[in-house]
Amino acid sequence: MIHRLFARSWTRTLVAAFVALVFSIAITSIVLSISGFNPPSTFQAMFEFGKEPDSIVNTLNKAAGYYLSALAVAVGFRMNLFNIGVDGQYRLAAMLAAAAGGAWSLPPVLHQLVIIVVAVLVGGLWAAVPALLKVTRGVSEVISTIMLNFIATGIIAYLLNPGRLAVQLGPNNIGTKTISRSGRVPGTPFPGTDLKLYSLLVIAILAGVGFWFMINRTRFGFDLRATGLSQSAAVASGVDARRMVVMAMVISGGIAGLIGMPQLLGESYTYSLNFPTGIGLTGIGIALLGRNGPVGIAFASLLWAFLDVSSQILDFNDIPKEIVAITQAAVLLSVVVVYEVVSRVGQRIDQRHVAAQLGEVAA
Amino acid sequence: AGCGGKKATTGGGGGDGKKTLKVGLAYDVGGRGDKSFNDAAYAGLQKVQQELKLDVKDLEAKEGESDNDKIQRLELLAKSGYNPVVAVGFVYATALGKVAPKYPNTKFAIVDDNTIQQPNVTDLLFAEQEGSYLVGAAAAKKSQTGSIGFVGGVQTPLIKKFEAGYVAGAKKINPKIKIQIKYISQPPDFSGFKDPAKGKTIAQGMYDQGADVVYVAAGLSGSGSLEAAASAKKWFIGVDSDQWQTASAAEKPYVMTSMLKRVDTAVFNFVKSVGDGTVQKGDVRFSLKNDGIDYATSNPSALGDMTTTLNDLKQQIISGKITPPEK
Amino acid sequence: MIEQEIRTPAPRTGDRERRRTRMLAVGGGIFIALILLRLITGESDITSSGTMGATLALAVPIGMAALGGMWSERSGVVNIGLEGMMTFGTWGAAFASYFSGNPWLGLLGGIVAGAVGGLLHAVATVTFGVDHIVSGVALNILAPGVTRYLSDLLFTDEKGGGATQSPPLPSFPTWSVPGVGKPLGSLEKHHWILISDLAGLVRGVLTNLSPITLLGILLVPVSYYLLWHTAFGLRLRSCGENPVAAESLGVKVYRMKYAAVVVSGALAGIGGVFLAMVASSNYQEGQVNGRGYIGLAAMIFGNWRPGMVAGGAGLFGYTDALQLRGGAGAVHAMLLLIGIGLLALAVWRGYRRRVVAAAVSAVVGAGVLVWFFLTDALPREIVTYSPHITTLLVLAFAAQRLRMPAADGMRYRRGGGH
Amino acid sequence: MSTTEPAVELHGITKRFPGVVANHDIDIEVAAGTVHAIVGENGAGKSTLMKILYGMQRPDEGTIKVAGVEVALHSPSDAIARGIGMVHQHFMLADNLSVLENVVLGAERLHGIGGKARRRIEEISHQYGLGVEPDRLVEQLGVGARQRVEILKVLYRGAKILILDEPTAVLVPQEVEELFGNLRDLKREGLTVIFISHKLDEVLSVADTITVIRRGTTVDTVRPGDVTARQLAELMVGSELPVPELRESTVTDVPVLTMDGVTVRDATGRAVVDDVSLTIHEGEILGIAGVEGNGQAELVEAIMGMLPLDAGVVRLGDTDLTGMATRRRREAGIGFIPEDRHRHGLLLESPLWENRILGHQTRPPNVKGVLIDRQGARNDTERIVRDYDVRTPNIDVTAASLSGGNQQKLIVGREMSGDPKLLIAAHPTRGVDVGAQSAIWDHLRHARAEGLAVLLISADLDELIGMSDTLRVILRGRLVGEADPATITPDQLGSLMTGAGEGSAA
Ligand SMILES: Nc1ncnc2c1ncn2[C@@H]1O[C@H](COP(=O)(O)OP(=O)(O)OP(=O)(O)O)[C@@H](O)[C@H]1O
Ligand SMILES: Nc1ncnc2c1ncn2[C@@H]1O[C@H](COP(=O)(O)OP(=O)(O)OP(=O)(O)O)[C@@H](O)[C@H]1O
Ligand SMILES: [Mg+2]
Ligand SMILES: [Mg+2]
Repeated sequence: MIHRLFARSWTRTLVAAFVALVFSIAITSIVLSISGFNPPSTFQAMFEFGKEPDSIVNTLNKAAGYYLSALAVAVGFRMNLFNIGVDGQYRLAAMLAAAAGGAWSLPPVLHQLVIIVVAVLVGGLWAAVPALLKVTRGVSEVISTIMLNFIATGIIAYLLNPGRLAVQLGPNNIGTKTISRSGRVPGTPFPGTDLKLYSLLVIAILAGVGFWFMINRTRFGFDLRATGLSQSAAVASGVDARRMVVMAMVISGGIAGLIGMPQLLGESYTYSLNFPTGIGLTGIGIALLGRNGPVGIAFASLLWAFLDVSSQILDFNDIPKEIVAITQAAVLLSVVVVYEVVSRVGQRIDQRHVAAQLGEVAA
Repeated sequence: AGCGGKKATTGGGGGDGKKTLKVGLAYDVGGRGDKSFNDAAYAGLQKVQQELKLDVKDLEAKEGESDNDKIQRLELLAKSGYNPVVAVGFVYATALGKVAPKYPNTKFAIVDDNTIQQPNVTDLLFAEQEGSYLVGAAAAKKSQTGSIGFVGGVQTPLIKKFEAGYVAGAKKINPKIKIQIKYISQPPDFSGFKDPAKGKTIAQGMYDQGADVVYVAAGLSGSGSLEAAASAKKWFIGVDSDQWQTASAAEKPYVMTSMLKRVDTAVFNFVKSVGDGTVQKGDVRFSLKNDGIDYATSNPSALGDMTTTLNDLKQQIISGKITPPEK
Repeated sequence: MIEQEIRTPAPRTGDRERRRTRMLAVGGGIFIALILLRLITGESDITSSGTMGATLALAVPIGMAALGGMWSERSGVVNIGLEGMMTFGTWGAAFASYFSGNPWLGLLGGIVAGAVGGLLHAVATVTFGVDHIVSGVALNILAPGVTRYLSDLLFTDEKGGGATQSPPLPSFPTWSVPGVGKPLGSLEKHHWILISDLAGLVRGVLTNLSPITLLGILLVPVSYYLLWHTAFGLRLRSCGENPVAAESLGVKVYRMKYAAVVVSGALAGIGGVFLAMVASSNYQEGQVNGRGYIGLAAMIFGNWRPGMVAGGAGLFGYTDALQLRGGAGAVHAMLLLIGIGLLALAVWRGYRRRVVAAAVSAVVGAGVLVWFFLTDALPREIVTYSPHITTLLVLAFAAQRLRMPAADGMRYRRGGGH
Repeated sequence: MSTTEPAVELHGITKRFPGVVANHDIDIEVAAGTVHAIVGENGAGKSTLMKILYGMQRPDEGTIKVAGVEVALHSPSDAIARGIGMVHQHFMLADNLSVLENVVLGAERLHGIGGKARRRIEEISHQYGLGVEPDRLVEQLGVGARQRVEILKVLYRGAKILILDEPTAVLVPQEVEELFGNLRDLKREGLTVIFISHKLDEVLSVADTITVIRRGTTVDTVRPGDVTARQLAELMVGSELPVPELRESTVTDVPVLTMDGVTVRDATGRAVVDDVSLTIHEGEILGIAGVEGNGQAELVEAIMGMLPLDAGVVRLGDTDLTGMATRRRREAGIGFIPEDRHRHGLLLESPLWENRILGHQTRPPNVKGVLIDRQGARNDTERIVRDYDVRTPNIDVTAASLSGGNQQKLIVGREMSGDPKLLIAAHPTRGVDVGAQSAIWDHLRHARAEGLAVLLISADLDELIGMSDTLRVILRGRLVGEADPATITPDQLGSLMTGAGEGSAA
């Protein structure tokens, strides 16, 4: 019975996620009570606020960016490549795509397409730098992507200057030329609020499906997973490790390029000093929380976004909203701990099951 | 566009409005404690609380957040009956543009921006270049080495305005003066406003290379620069609020002056005007003319007889004879 | 942590003597190159005592993180959570020193707070077998949350404090080696070749030292001694090389890993103390600002060995000092050095018959030189990140002879060997 | 310690692993000052038992007495404290540490980690003729030297009871002789040796007493004089042993694999494969004999395209493989049974049917175009499981849950399904039980009859001699000799392998 329940990896994930959630709520409650706040009413306030239409829209919109970011990270993780550079990749991509979209006026559809393609290309190319450094010079991608995040900031700052790619947007704000109406993607209305859902949420969904399909159904995905599961076995099976590193990084960077698109085409229409930052780093945590799978990441990014959004009410109630960061870290850590335990138990059950079926228990 | 508030005590008559006034304020990244304009805004809010005896609520921003987060924050305040609501920083422009029309009875103010054209939005703008011009002149006058410095926190248009005014003021006094200019970080990396270690290193470098006065427009990083000044026994010029007041006893002698950007005054006056019913929509400019911008004279021994020159320049700016550049 | 898939047969490890002379030679060579550069370009800040002092100040926190990373990884635990541990360190230093009024208790507080971060990492990775990177990332999320939460509770009501910062903290006394400052200072002013440069170096390193700087410097040889010349160190390193073998010889692998990771956290904590109390005068949210990650880079750069790790931190600190102090001019001057260096590398590679590598170096080197001669200064925006660019370039062009501990990042279960 | 007490007594030891009872009610008495051999086939539970005695694993049931005193061993330290030392089946050495460091690790209290320890090591090394240099890095040592370091480690701790778990598996006969010399010395010094092996002639020559373990339990304890190797083997297996042999020759003169002047260098420029030329024909099995670490692994990787050639040409039939990627080579018709199935042959955490795809990611029935053909792969996995007798409940279990022998059969089945022209079989029956062993030999013979060319690498000299049409000897990367499998004995081959008689020996 139990082995049947544990046979499927998603049941294991589910059990792990549930236990972890309970655990992190417990931790959060303890911290709250120690500091003199009432946990149930705090959670209730967050929940009440979180289920208002405004918050739902904001949560979904935010989750789209988180989701893409985590997917980008997960592509690398699936083959033990650690792309910390998603942050720089998406910012550079969004900036150049915004500049291109603002500079060129094109007919609708083509305009949007061009912007997105530019973003994907820039993200991919910027990610190719650490990939090439790794395969030709053996530079650890952990270091190179950290450094390239900083360097990307420098490049963006250089280009984002009036006279280069930027225009003055207000007395104190600069940004790329605003993308004209033909390049925008109007938001989708949501009942009960003026906030609009980014229509490009669909990109995130497509990317998720594409990711799933690529990983599970294509030869390339098989090679990628094989490399992640056992580098040595993959190489012996004919996988070209260098090529895989480059491909995976470029794909990861390409997806990273998409991160800014829902926001850019659906809301801000310009890359200004006010463009959201840091999504690439959040994506690492979310990818890990979602166990690098498209479905897990979806739940993880929704949870993360929900916590982010609903934490606003805490500030309003004079509770430090950083309690949410504690919850997030606790979820992340406990999910992995619990999953570790669950899968070890699962593996043991599997082995016992195999032995039992073969009648070899008395070895 | 429903007003949606549950306990919306929006507006009300002008006369007895005072009693129902609850003041909301949303900070820019950095929030309370940045020793810069968020703190100044907070000071204004405290004054509101003490002198006008009003309820206040201040909410913090998160680094890297999106416009939707800001929209929600402003709405949260407006919806819960806070009126007026002050948004600190131009980063709120887009968000305010969406929220203000939904709450026509709520008075909003935004600091450092004037792109939102709404009847219920007041733009609190500052002529930082004017004050910077004056402290630039002061620096050039004070300098014996003919070399001074400018440390910016993050290279944004706002901070470049400080730089431009400072440079122009210094050149006015001494056209051949050497000015070292350095920013700590580049946008969108705003860590330059809170990296005292780097603020210190940069200022030290400037002093080492001959500068004897350094103007630091770098938020919290300035505290590091001030330390460098004190240990090099050279001059330091603060920004936004009077940094002589907050400096430690050992550092006070080296704070020559500060360029004052009275966000506190602006916030206080705005709230007061809402209470009085005299609120003004559109641009409210704070400059030398209306004491919204000034330079500090809390260290008179450092300024010495310089004040005459400075006051003279100040008059020329007020009268329009001199127009310090913005970039 | 990530298996090296590009097959390069293991390098032969030279003996200690050779390594030491090589390090000295490289150090000396770089110093002479810098002097030449100063002469050619006239940028006197290149070897000034101020630059050297700033280098030290910038390198110490990075170096502490890097040293911490080295301790942890030598025991086989990858520590990407250094950033978070440093953050704990800054806060711990502020908390303890502010409420006690004693800077030394601040040091203790930072060490303890960092060590607690390390302990968390150890519990997750060693006891629960969580992937090291996951745990590190979680710590990096946790730390800013916890510190801000605590600051909100503890610092907001204090004068000058708030959710994002502590009130001003008591400071450490600073020391100078007596009788060094003045004479060297005057020597330095003459800009005499070598003499003034050496004077700058020595004066920068010996004057206005905070005890934390001294402690940081001291911890490099101490780490070396502990890890390479004591039984404890041998046991610790054996856990990073082959924990199964270590266990089979009665080494308490879990205990050693715990010790290493906690020490790692404590070291990162010292880096935090330095940031909060020496480099500035209060705790500040976001003060660590990526230094933990850069420390990690310095550690890899330093090949997991203390001398080289310190060198990596020093290189980063130096370029950062140069760009912060000298700005565009001094960094522009560095282009000359980089260009010439690359050309030299090209010649050497050509001599070793590695044609492609030689060509790449030559082309890049020539490009850099052209850039140098065609411009007067570099864009400010780019100059800000010259330490990062330098790190990347050095890693890309220096020969790759890095060797991480063999079992680094491996999940190890007690009794897991077969 | 009275000499009449047995050095070690194990009573009723039972140890269960999930799904497996590794030891079941084991009873053994080891007399002091003797060499006591424990034999049993792969997976019989020998190593588990020894790990229990060494404190690395806790028994579920049973008692352990050392020198007549009942003990509870919680960790190796406890065992070490009681004078027990163990040389493990797989080397327990840290490559990046020096010999000295490896030896003193955990026993620093004895003589520190410096000069005193070095002198002590040199002393022991001299006393037992081990020839160990304390300051070398372990990674620079060959297998024989590593083995001696392992023994030195145990002696350094002053162990009175020595456990050697399959110490001879990686040694050539001459090295085995040396080792036995060492063991006799040890015995003379009053030490007790527990010696595990399944090379029965060795056991008979060195042991005073032999205990046979089968399927986790003790079946008999005998004296070497009372049994023959054959009887011992049948005790061990419970049935007759398979014999590796080929019948009539099927060798044709159609060359399949041709290597010409192949040289591979490591980063330091040393030639690890040095000017190797050989040809394998259709229907021919060419065996490569050599002490481990003499370039066999690199030779294989060179053929597979996993290592770049420094010089030379590799051809498959008329196709020039030089410079071709591994995948293309596999597609051209090379099958590969790797030496280390866990590292190079399987995705342990993946189900069997995904393991079927590994190495054949570009060929039907596993793929359609760029997509994975799950159904095709599954069906073909079912076929392999059936044809190759892979014992598994279904094809959705992970490869890790199969026993080693079954994992190996899956690999053999998979590599045969690609219709290879050339099969590289590196230690195809290492760590595999007798049933699986004979099945794998059968498959090789069968494929050979159908024209397959095989490159066979093995440390098991009987297998090598019995299964090869042609034998070549590799030493320090060079092919140094050729032998006729029909006439050569393992001893002669062994001396060729150590370079004792360079040149051809007929
Ligand atoms: N740690 C473990 N967890 C689960 N099963 C194990 C473990 N160690 C050994 N086994 C199983 O216990 C059985 C006995 O293994 P053991 O290693 O003792 O055999 P052995 O006699 O030493 O074989 P060999 O000759 O291959 O060394 C095998 O079936 C093996 O799969
Ligand atoms: N540490 C371990 N944890 C879990 N399972 C193990 C462990 N060690 C061995 N096993 C199990 O033992 C089996 C094979 O392991 P191993 O490589 O040791 O071969 P073996 O036990 O000697 O078997 P064989 O002799 O048949 O190859 C696998 O099924 C594996 O699941
Ligand atoms: Mg085994
Ligand atoms: Mg065994």
